[in-house]
Amino acid sequence: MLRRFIGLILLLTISVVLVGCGEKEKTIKVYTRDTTSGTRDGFFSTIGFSEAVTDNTVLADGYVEVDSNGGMITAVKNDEFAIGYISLTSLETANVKGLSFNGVKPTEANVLNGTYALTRNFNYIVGNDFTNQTEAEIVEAFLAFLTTSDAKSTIISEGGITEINNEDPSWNDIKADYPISNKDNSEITIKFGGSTSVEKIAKALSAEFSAKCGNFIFEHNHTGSGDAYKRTQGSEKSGTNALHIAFASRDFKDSEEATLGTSGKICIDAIVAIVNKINDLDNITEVTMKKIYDGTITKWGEIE
Amino acid sequence: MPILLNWMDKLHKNKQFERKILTDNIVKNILFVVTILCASVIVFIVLFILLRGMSPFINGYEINGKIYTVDIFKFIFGTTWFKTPNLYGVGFIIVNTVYVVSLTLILAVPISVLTALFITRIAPDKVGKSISYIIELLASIPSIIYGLFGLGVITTVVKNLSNFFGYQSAGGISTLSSAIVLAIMIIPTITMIASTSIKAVSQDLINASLALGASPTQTNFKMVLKSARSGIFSGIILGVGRALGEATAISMVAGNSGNGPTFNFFDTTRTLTTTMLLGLKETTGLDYDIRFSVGIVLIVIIIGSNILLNFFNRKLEK
Amino acid sequence: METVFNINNLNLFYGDNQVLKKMNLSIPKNKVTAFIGPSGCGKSTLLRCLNRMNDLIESCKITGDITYGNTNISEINPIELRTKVGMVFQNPNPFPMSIFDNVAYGPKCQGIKNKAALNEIVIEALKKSSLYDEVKDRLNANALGLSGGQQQRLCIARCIAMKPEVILMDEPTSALDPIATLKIEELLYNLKKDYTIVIVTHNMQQASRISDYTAFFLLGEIIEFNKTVDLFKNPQNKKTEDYITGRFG
Amino acid sequence: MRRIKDFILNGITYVSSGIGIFILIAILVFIFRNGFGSLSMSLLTSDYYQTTYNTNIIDSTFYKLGDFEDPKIENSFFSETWGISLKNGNNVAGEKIVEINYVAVSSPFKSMNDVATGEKREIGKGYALSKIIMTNENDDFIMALAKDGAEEVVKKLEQATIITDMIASTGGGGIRGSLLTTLYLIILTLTLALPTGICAAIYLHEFSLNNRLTRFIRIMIDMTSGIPSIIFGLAGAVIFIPFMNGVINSNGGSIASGALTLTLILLPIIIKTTEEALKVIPVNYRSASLALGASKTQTIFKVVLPNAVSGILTATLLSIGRIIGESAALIYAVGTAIKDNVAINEKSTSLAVHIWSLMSGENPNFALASAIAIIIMIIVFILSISVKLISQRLNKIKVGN
Repeated sequence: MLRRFIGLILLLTISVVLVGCGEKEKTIKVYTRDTTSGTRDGFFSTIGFSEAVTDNTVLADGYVEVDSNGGMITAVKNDEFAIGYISLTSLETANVKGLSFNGVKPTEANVLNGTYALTRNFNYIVGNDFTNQTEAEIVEAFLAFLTTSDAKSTIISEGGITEINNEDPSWNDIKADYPISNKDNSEITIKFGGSTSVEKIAKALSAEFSAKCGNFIFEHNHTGSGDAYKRTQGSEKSGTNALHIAFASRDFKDSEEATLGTSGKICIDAIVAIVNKINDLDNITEVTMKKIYDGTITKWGEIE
Repeated sequence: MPILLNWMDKLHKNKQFERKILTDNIVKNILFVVTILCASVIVFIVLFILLRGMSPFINGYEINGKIYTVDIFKFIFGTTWFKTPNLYGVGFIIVNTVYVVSLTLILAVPISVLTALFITRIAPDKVGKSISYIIELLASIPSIIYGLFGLGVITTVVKNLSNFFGYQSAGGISTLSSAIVLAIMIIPTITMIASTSIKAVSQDLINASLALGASPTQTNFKMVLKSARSGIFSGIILGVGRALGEATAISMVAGNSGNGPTFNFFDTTRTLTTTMLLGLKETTGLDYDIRFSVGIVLIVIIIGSNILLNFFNRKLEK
Repeated sequence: METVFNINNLNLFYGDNQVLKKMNLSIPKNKVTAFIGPSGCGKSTLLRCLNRMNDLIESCKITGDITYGNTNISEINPIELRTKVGMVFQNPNPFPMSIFDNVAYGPKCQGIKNKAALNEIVIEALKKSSLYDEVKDRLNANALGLSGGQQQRLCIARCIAMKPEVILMDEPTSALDPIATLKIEELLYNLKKDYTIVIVTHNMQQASRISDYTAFFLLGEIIEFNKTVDLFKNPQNKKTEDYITGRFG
Repeated sequence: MRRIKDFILNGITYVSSGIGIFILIAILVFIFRNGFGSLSMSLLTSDYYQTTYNTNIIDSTFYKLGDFEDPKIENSFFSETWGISLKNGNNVAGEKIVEINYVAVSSPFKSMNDVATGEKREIGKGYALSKIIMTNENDDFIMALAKDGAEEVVKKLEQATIITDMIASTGGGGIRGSLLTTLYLIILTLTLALPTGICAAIYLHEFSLNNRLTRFIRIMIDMTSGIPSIIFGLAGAVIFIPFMNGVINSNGGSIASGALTLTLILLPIIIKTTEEALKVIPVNYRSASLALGASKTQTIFKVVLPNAVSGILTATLLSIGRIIGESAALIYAVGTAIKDNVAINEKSTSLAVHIWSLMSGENPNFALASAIAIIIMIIVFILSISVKLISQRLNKIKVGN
């Protein structure tokens, strides 16, 4: 029995060596997030490869699917020949190399001035039909709060990309217009939800605004961008899943038309293509990126 | 008749004894019901997973405004896990799973059996005991820690190994890494059972072998292992079960290739369990329920392999 | 002769295996009756029938009847029967608890909770089984710390505490050394004025020393039953003679 | 020739056993090297999420700015205007933070206005600043963010005279919540699984007749123990989550649904271990008790169970080990959300799932994951040693009889 095992191991090893010897040039290992990921949606939509948003079969052979931003970072860190994509926020601590996109460096400034194109919007949508007057007023105040420098700076500090203009009021400036903020709202529960990508920003905003608006109770149940419209103004708006305020990490579709004044953009999120630290590639174009992901380009040597 | 008189004296106690018998019966029935409940757990589990897992093939799911069901034939024989909106295939995943588990066995079985032999027959008593204790400790380590170890250490080793062979792996995330992690996890299981069955080989047989002029080593390898083979095989059966069902550890090193099957050691793979865990957080509807269908496949494979291996084991015993 | 048990035409099967065959026997009251015979002849099985311990064996089937007093034992609640017909086993088997708790176990199970009453019962039982002097200072010590002979006397005390009418003993001395055996035999001698004792033994000397009546068993049948003196001096059956003279068995 | 062959064969058994030892050592070295630095008492007792305070200090007549003395702490930056010293650091999630490591005695930071409560609050040493919005004398807008680094924050502080809005946080990174969840899971699961499992074991060993039904029951229970935990997880998700949503008003997975799922996983283990313990109890204890006129129930409760205590304890310890190590089933049946305020009807993570969450979060945190792994390993090893000791005692009893 033992002899047979050893023989089998040897045989398998030899076969691998034979297969292995054929590779001369290093193949590009393509890493992607799973199909439920908003980052994946944003990435493939922007590089003009929207077929790949929910479909793995169009991707290059030998692609590797990871199911989190963290998984992507670990994977690319471990693989010298990898290419992947993460949210710009986590690039700095990730210890991987972020690539310029169409010659533009992935920085916040470049995102804001519109030159860095690999981005997606984070949007909000609120309910349009509240029976409880207090809730309606808090939601209204929250929308006003989103325009203040207070909220914007919080969004920025949580990794969202947005700009604070000099005209932006501070909450103290406009507080008087929203008398609800001076009442004790600690009995009121405001439900937040929607995209998981926006969850961190949403939580920071709700915590800050609760302090500024009578300590209302905030509940977060983030289940994905698809539920943002559905649970505020769509089919689930009056059920147990209903939300007061929801976020989406993509633009709303035509089928998700919100009532005027109840939705909008809160910030931009940049996606950055990443490679291993030792890779000497610095820049990648939209066209090359698509070719890499659809398998037209398979070797690192083929990238000009 | 004094005895009879004595009887009459104690007659009033009769009721107390009747009560005791009644209590016994009540207790027995309660325990019986509880036992039946425990035994029916598996029925409920299989039933519910079957119900939910069959749903993708029967009920329609709304995706982007249209209603879809999953083609069961394509599901079972598919070589692509997912193509939007409703194509799911586990055929290659089944092959991958079986392949990874076979590879695991090739790694784990020799090591486990030899370790068991060492513990029970070769090593001095104290050394044997301490090693068997170390093996027991290994068995108690949670799988998530094996996953962490796999991600931090084994992938690096495998990556270097593949570079050595001139093959480019995905940072060591591969079939081989998965097999190694699984092997580490099932070595304790097989070793513990194998050593019990080796211990059970009767000293008479061993003495007989020695008396025939075989060296202790020859006796160990030829006679002892042969006599204990049925026990060793049951250990292997248990190990296969554990390897097939392991999820978290392997999902950290498998890589989740989307199509296949893959037979190269250094390529990424996808097993039934990693498929069930992947992307679980955000998913709903069809994509969620299909995991139950994969669960059905996993149950069938586990029960099937168990029956098959036990059948072989019975043959081996003969 | 006053009798306690009357066994009529008793057959007992374990599965398809007949262990007791058409047995007829009367156990005299306040006497020591010994069952002797080679191993596997059904002595212990018959003994276990007397307090319905065989009920616990699944595959056991019994035909014929045993009466206790005037009642068929199958009509007596087994728990009740066992409070009247105590049993001492081959190996001393005290529970792993204190000496006191061992003796008080039976009365407690019958619902006696009064501490003083229990105390009285325990001391009386221990005295009757001539163990009291040896253990009176350590009633709360674990019973497993006693010597084998003491343990067996404790088991007898445990049995006596139930105030039974009959004590069944299944080779009570076979696991003990000669000195301990002697003590148990002395104890039996003292007990027989109050209790009916049925004892299974391998040891013919023991049977002749302590018993008033002896039954000789062979292959599931009772070959001979008589006063001990007569049976040993003057066996009626050839097989009995062969056995007691050591020619077989 | 034969001797050489024997030597080689013996040699490979040595090597094989060496592999087991090597793996254990490798795992230990790996997790200790990665996680030992993060290990501390405060890891166990503090929250995972920081407590955040929204504060400001607007009315400049109540405080004095300027000329605080620099304590000259290494690697940190001092604001003379506000009297605080800041340094760069990272929080649990691996994000950059700016941490206060010194506050002068009369610094305005000693009494900030808490926006939520309206009371005074000291933002002192150990607090992390995530954003500060300020204005200078000319009422110009100044914003300092943690991600710009401590030096930049101090530079901006120096220009400002009023802090209109500041978010500061303290604590964080602890595993108290997950530790508590694990404890809840253990207690809940054991209260459900132990009595049930022990009852079944008693029935099977003390009451059941050796008939077809009993054999069938045994086969079913054996099969249950062969089902992988991920399947239990799926079953928990379809059976217990909706059930619990109805019963205790939970929303999705909850500790309760997780405990029920774990109960199912543990039943075969408990039944088997308890039955082993019952088997060891000498039959003559039972016959002695019955012969003394005790009923079967009395025999079980007074003689059998007290003697099976060590076996039941073994079952308990094994179960605890299993609960602590379980991940796949809990990912489905409870969820992966790390929580500080643990409630039975809410999602939460056990220690093992906490590791999983950390590794699959936005920024994988190997150090914290390894630190938790160390804790799990220590608990599991203690349990395993206890089981060993108990089983040795059990064997002694067996030999004794």
